[in-house]
Amino acid sequence: MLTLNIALALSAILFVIGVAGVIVRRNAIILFMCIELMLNAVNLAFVALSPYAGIQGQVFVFFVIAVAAAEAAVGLAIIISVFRHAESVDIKNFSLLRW
Amino acid sequence: MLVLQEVAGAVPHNSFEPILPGLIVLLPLIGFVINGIASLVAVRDTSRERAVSPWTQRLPSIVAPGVMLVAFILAVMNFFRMAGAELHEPLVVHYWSWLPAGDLQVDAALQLDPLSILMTLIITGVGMLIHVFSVGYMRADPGYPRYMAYLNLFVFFMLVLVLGASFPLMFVGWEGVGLCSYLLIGFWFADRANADAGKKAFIVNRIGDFGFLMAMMILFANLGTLTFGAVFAEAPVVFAYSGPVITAICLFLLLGAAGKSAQIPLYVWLPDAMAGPTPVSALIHAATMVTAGVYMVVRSATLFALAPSASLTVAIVGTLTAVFAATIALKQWDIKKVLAYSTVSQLGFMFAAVGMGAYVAGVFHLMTHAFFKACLFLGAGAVIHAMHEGLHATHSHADAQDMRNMGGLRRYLPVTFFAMAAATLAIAGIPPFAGFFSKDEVIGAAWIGAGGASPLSEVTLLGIAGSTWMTFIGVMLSAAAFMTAFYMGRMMLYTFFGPNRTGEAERSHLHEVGWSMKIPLIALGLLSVIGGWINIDPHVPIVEWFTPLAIGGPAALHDWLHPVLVGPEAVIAANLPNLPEPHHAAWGILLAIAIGVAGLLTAWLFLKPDRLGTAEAEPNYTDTPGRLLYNKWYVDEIYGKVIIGPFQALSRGFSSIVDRWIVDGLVDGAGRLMHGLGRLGGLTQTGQLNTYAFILVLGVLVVLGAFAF
Amino acid sequence: MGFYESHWVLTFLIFAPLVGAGIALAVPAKSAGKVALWTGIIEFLVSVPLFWTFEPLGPAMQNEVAAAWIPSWGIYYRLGLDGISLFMVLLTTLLLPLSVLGSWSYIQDRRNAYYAMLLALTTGVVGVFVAMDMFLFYVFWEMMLIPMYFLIGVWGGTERIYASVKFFLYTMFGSLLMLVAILYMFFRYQAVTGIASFSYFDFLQVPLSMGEQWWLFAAFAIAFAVKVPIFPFHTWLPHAHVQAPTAGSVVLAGVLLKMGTYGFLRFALPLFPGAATDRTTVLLFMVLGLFGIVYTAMVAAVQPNAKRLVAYTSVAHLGFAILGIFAFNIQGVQGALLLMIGHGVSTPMLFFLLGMLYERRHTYELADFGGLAASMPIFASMLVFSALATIGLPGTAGFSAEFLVLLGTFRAEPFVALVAATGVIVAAYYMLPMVQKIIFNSIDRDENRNLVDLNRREVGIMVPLIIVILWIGVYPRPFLDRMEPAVTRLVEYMELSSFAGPDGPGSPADIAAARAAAPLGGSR
Amino acid sequence: MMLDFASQADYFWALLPEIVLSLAAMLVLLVDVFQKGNRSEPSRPIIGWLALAGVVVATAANVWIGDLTETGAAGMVAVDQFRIFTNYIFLLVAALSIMLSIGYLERHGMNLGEYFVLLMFSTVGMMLMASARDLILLFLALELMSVAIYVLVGFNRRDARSAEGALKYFMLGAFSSGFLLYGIALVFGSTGSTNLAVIAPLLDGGLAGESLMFLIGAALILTGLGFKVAAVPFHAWTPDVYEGAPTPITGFMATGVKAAAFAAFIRVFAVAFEGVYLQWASVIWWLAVATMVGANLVALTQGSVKRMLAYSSIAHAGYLLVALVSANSYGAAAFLFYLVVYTLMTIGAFGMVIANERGEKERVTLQDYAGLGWQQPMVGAFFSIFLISLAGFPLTGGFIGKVYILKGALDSGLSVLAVILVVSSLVSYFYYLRVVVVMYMQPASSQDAHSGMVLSAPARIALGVAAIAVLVLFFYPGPLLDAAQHSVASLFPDQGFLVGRP
Amino acid sequence: MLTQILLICFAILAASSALVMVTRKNPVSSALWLIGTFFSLAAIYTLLGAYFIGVIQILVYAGAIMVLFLFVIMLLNLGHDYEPDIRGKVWRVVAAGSGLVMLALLARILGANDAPLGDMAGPDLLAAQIAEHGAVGAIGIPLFLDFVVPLQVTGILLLVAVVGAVVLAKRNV
Repeated sequence: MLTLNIALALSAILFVIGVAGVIVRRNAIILFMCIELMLNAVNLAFVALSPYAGIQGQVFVFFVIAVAAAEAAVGLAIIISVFRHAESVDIKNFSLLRW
Repeated sequence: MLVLQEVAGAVPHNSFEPILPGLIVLLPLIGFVINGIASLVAVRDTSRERAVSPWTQRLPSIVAPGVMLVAFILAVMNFFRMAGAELHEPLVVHYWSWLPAGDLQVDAALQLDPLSILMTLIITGVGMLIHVFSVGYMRADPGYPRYMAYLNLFVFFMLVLVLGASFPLMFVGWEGVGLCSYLLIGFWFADRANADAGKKAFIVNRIGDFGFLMAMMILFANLGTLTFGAVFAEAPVVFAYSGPVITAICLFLLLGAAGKSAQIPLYVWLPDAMAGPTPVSALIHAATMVTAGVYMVVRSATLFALAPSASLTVAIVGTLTAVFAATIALKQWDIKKVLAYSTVSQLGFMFAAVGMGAYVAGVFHLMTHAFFKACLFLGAGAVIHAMHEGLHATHSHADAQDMRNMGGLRRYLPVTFFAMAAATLAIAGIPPFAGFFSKDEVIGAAWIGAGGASPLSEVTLLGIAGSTWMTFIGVMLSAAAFMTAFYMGRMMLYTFFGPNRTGEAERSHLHEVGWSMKIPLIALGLLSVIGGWINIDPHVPIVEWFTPLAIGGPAALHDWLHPVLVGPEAVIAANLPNLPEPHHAAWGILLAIAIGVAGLLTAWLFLKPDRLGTAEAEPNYTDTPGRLLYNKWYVDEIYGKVIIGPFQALSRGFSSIVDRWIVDGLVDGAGRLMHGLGRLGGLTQTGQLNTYAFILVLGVLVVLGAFAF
Repeated sequence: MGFYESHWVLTFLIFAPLVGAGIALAVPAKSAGKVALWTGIIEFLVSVPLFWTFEPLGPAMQNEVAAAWIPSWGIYYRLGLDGISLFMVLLTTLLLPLSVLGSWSYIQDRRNAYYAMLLALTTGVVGVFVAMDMFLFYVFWEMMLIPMYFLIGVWGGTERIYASVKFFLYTMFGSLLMLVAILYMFFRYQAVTGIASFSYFDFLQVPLSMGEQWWLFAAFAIAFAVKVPIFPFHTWLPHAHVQAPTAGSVVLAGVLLKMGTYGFLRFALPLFPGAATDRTTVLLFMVLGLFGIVYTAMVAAVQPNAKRLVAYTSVAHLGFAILGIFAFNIQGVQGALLLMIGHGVSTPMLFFLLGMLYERRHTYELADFGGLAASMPIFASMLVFSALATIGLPGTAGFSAEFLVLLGTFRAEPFVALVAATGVIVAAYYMLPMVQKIIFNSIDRDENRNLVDLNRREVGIMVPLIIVILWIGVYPRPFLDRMEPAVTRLVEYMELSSFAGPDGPGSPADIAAARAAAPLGGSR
Repeated sequence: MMLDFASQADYFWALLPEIVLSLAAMLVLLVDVFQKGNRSEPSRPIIGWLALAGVVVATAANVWIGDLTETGAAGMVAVDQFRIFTNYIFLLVAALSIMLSIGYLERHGMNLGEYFVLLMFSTVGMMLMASARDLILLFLALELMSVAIYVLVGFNRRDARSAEGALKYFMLGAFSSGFLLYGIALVFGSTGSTNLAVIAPLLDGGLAGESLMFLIGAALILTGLGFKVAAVPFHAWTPDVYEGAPTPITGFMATGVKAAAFAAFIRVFAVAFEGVYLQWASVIWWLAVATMVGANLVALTQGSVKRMLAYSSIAHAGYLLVALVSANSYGAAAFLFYLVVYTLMTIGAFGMVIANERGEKERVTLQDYAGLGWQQPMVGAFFSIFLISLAGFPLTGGFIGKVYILKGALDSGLSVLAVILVVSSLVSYFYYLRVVVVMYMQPASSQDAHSGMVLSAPARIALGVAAIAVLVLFFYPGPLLDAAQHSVASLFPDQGFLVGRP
Repeated sequence: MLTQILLICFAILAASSALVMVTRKNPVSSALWLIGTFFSLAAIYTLLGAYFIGVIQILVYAGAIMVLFLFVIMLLNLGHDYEPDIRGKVWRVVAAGSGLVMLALLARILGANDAPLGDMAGPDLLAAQIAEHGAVGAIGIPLFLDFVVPLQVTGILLLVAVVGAVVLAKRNV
């Protein structure tokens, strides 16, 4: 169980680091990287739990990686698209829409 | 119209068969409708700047007095029928069921009994004379048809008031006459003061009506009925003698009566009501409407007999009013104001009488007062009419009603002078004029009570014994009677004696009024002389000397009204079996005569009409009592400051502060609060991703916390 | 079954205006008024025989129908007519053609839509008065808000938007709470019987604990109190009246406000007799009614705007109606009903007159008038008449009603009646100055000198109202007779069901017993 | 036909509508690509119609699977009436959105076939999400739906606002799916399964209420789904994204995404996690309150009709949350009924926003609507109908829907929540009415302020149908009510319709 | 025991490089540190017995996704002219605070010794499966049998991603 706890603890820590990064960073790309970090944290949880809860955990990780790839493609395309308008990826420049 | 005749008590049967009693009431209403149409047509013509159709002016001259004449004839016929018939119970003529709701059953029904017939006679008789007078007095006025319509309507409501067989129906007339009074006071509405006076009369009357309403509510709640017959039959059974409920009822009735009959504290409207045309003052504000309160107390005599302390209150209120108003009348210059306060004062006499249980005396004084005061008012009208013509000829703006502008008019208006002189002697209580007998009965009742022979003698009010109160009443009424004689003498002196104070040019235009006005004057003057002879009591010392003059037998009015007063007498007999026999003392009568003569003499000796200047020349009163009296004890001002002002300020405060900012403010404030909260909430939408992420995380934390704990 | 024995007459009265509205939208603008007028006349003529075909001593509910609408929820097209709703319906149909006539020259823009709205409004109002299915009732109750909202908001004065939104939201505030209460009742009934039903007659059967009754009564009462309106929920009314076009004010004062008092009589009281007859409730409502009578009357007296003044007087009058209703005796309730009718003709008369004035002078400010009796005598007579009817002069409808209310109230709560009776004083205090400022005094403005007096059409509007006012004032018996059985049933029902049985006042057992002893009618 | 998911082949039948729609989408993609070849030019109109045809065929397939039943072990996808019903909703959403888009895309110069393809794939995602009985499938379907919509939101590449909206939606969407995923992981860890049919019985013992891992997992799933339904406080993205997105997509998101997420909500929480009702109900209770009150309050202050409608859709999520927290068959049926009405009226309302747009410029401030009601009577009337329905006023389906939700809430004893719903919707009347006020009671800026209104024929049809349907659903709601009740019967087999929750 | 020591080492490595990633100003160095985390995670996966996932992690994440990130950073020329993009002190405190609170909440999972709700197979079964089917087969068999539907959905998802990325990112409209 120690292994599991270490892995889960690490998973939580990474997740929280990701969350904190999303709150504190303004660069869209780094923001996105933080989100990727969160997904990895979840993956770690899945893998850590799979010895106890079943092999589906690892299958799930497989899907998550696929989703992450798809999101990366679309997300980076969006960032490029935004960059074309604002010449910047700093989200503080993106507040046309507010209040 | 379907007339269902029913006899209120089963046995024994009345043999009285009335003649078209409904028509008496209906005729003035028909007159109102016809004249009303004429008036609308006339005013419409005027507003379209067309010539006014002549018939609209001619028709009312025939219709208005015509219906009154027919009604009077009918009333007389009924009177004689009743006089010749056996009448054990009041005869009630039912027409239709008016307000049937649950156990409340109020019918549109007329009650014919000696009292109501007597009142009908006075109303239609005096009313007819005044209508005739009005034809001459008002014919030139552009609003003439409207005036006649109102006058007819007034008579209709007045008849409903006296003939109605239940309290609610009486209330219909009660309010109706108030309405007509309002309309007629404000007849010349273009002048703001007149409209204000009408409004004041209506509102003050409404305060009285409130009392009437309350009395009806209490009666109904306790008795389950409001028809006279049932109420007076059951009241002695249901209510304890002198109990709180019946006292409350009677006090509320008193409030109602005080409003209508201009008693303290609600008398203030009547002097202002003189803003109306003078015949109106004669009919409504002297002869009929204002006496409705007296009529009501007499009608409810059974109730008042059950509530002696309330009765005593009525008497005291009347007495105070009599004295108070008389003091004011001493110093007025406006001839109509003098008569107005005189009316208030005389009404006080009537109240004192009916309060003391001297119902017949009250009604008697009511009747004689109707004669002589109507005569005085019509005379004043004739004077004013003449003065107007005089002043009009020179376009003078002097006041046609101010006695200081008159003087010596007996040379120009002899008929008026003699009629008014007769009425003055009557009101001053000089025998054998009408007022002597009635006023004497009133004051006599006080002396009898002071001697302990009145049901009120045993009552204690405010810790003072009833007989003491009665003494007080006697003294005060005597003082009032003295003042009455004095100010009437003053009025006659200043108006008809001394040098004429109108200018030369005006003087040539002063002349006696036409026949249509003269005839009523003469008739009323005559009635002022002989009116008192129908109730000459041969058992009273001194008065007995006049027995030969008696009309309809000795003490005819007493006998006539006796059936109406069986109820209160029974109450008193049941509750105060040991009441001593009333004893009339000769000194009282002598005192009364002496006071009347003294009052007139004082005026004659001390007032110098020769030295009086015109209204412009004569300085205002400078001495404190004079100012105080001339300004009516400043009661209007006090009411304004103490009641009306604060009430209006309160209303304005309610409107502009409470309703606007608190009640509505809360509603709008709720809306604004919502908006504010919304704006505040909208501030979180910074457009910054980090903010949004943070809000989301906060939400996650809250949800996590909620789940994990 | 003849037309007048079946529900078809009610159905016709509900939907004929709607059809008329459709036609009014379709025809050219200049004939929209005619369409509306004819619809109104037909509507009125069709409704008049109800006065005679209604059998006062017949079944409690007449002209009934129950056709499935949403059967799975137990929602039916369920109508019924009794002595209480009969006059409300007649009042509505009477005012419809008159308000069309009153708009004849007043409304110049967008007539199609205007008349369509006016007609649609009538549909909703009639529906409210005859619906015996709570869901149907609620639908009608709400649906009439929309036309009224547009009438005020589109054809109103300068602050029309504020007024219309306030009217709408305020009314909604109350009714939404009522909706929750209705649904709660629905569930309680379902829980007890297993049957889904929105029928009013079924709702009467729901056994409710006192606790439940309190909340539900409060929800219903607020909805109706806003509508009546009872102090302190009245502040929307002056705004709405001042801004509304004449016909809007007429319908608003004439029938919309009556929906509130009607709601009390029909729903809030019989459904929750325990809470309604509780002394606290009774005193609360009576005191609020007194506030209406005295406080709003005082506020009315100092209004500079004639329409605003009359609006406040409505609050004062309906305060009397509230007193009568909560007196729970025959005089009180009959008086309240009579007052609803009387106020439903006298106040519209005032509004018509003020509207006619507005057409000539384009103002409602009292200060702009004065001395009109000289230039507009017929108008002046009418105004005096309507003012007197408003202050309850004997011989007019107002007196018969207020008198009965006062008698009834005194029996229930003497001291309340004492204060209420001062209403007769303050009524004069607010009404007479208004009359004086408009038609008396001297003409001090040249615009007022040459005003044209009322024309035939305008007089024609007045005549039916005058007839009704005098009729009720002089011979109210036909009205009283027709409402008495229904009122008696209601009063008995309230008495029996609030009787303190072993389980305390208003317990389910009492209500059930009352229901058996004094059925409020309705076939299931 | 009886399905047994022991044989994987049966998934083909079970997923027939989704498969049909996916194939149709691919077909549209191919047609578009081959038609254009190498050129850069707008797509032909046929593409839109083709997409619509695809939706219609998928609808037919949905009809066909209507009488399928399953046996044996519970599979990945549910085959029940609830799913059929929600599928209809998604297909309706897709069809209406496509019809509204057909003219819109040309006007805004972004007429690309990919738009319809993505829209259809997104619909597939929604359908799968509503049918998923496995958390893995749920997650993937959610991502499928979302990824397509991220793109669609940013589809108007000439518009910086569109791109900004896409970025915000994407970032926050990915962020929140991280939470969802973490939640799934924890639930999986504590139960050993991701299949809801397997998990549900495990929770009945009462142990689940003490298992922190499970509860935290459930909480995180709740936040993930809460984000998609835009419940306060997970709503912050909604106004910005709805405002930035092309209007037909805004309508699509406001209805489809929300419906899918709610369907998942029902499946996961009301059905599968019913054993821990006490734990999640109070949280959703508060979420519902915050959503209804917060959104309605903020909506009051909006000057842009589009943004106001965005807040309005958040508020409606609050009403639906009430249905969710009722967690009884009434609530679920109310939820389905409300979704249908909500879809019609919301898409209708956004359609009216489209109608008022001209050329490139979006005219969405309130003042742009002044006098509209008189100059364009039909548009005014339709918009009024939709707004009145959104407000939940009688004579429209919105009223029946709201009544239904209230019934569900009262049935579960949630009287206070019902009152809050009612009071907050009172607030909403104000801003819905304000549009009506502006349309009818304020004068237009000029006589021809609204004369150039262009709306494509399909859009007109869509709006007309929606408006009529909204009315019909008031006057004749019976069949749909029955269908909704019938559809949830299998979700709550032990609940009748007449007995409230104790 | 060795496994656990290694595990702790890699865990510290992963966590610290993640922390560094979040705090680097330069996007490129952030990306590189992230790759460091990913590598550490791959090692941890291997230690936990998920060999196939470990490989995939390196191939897809570190190999494909992160390269894409770096590619975009280069494309947008963010490697040089980057501006400091970390928010101010308040935000940092807020982020750290809420992070710590969340960590505290999540950490409750570790402290609580919940009884698992379902039947738990245990590590032995996993090992047996891997032994039977090989590291790829152990995942592949359920992937293509039980999870065929998600697999297909993943396919569609990737298609959507491709279409979407092309639509958004291509230069000409």
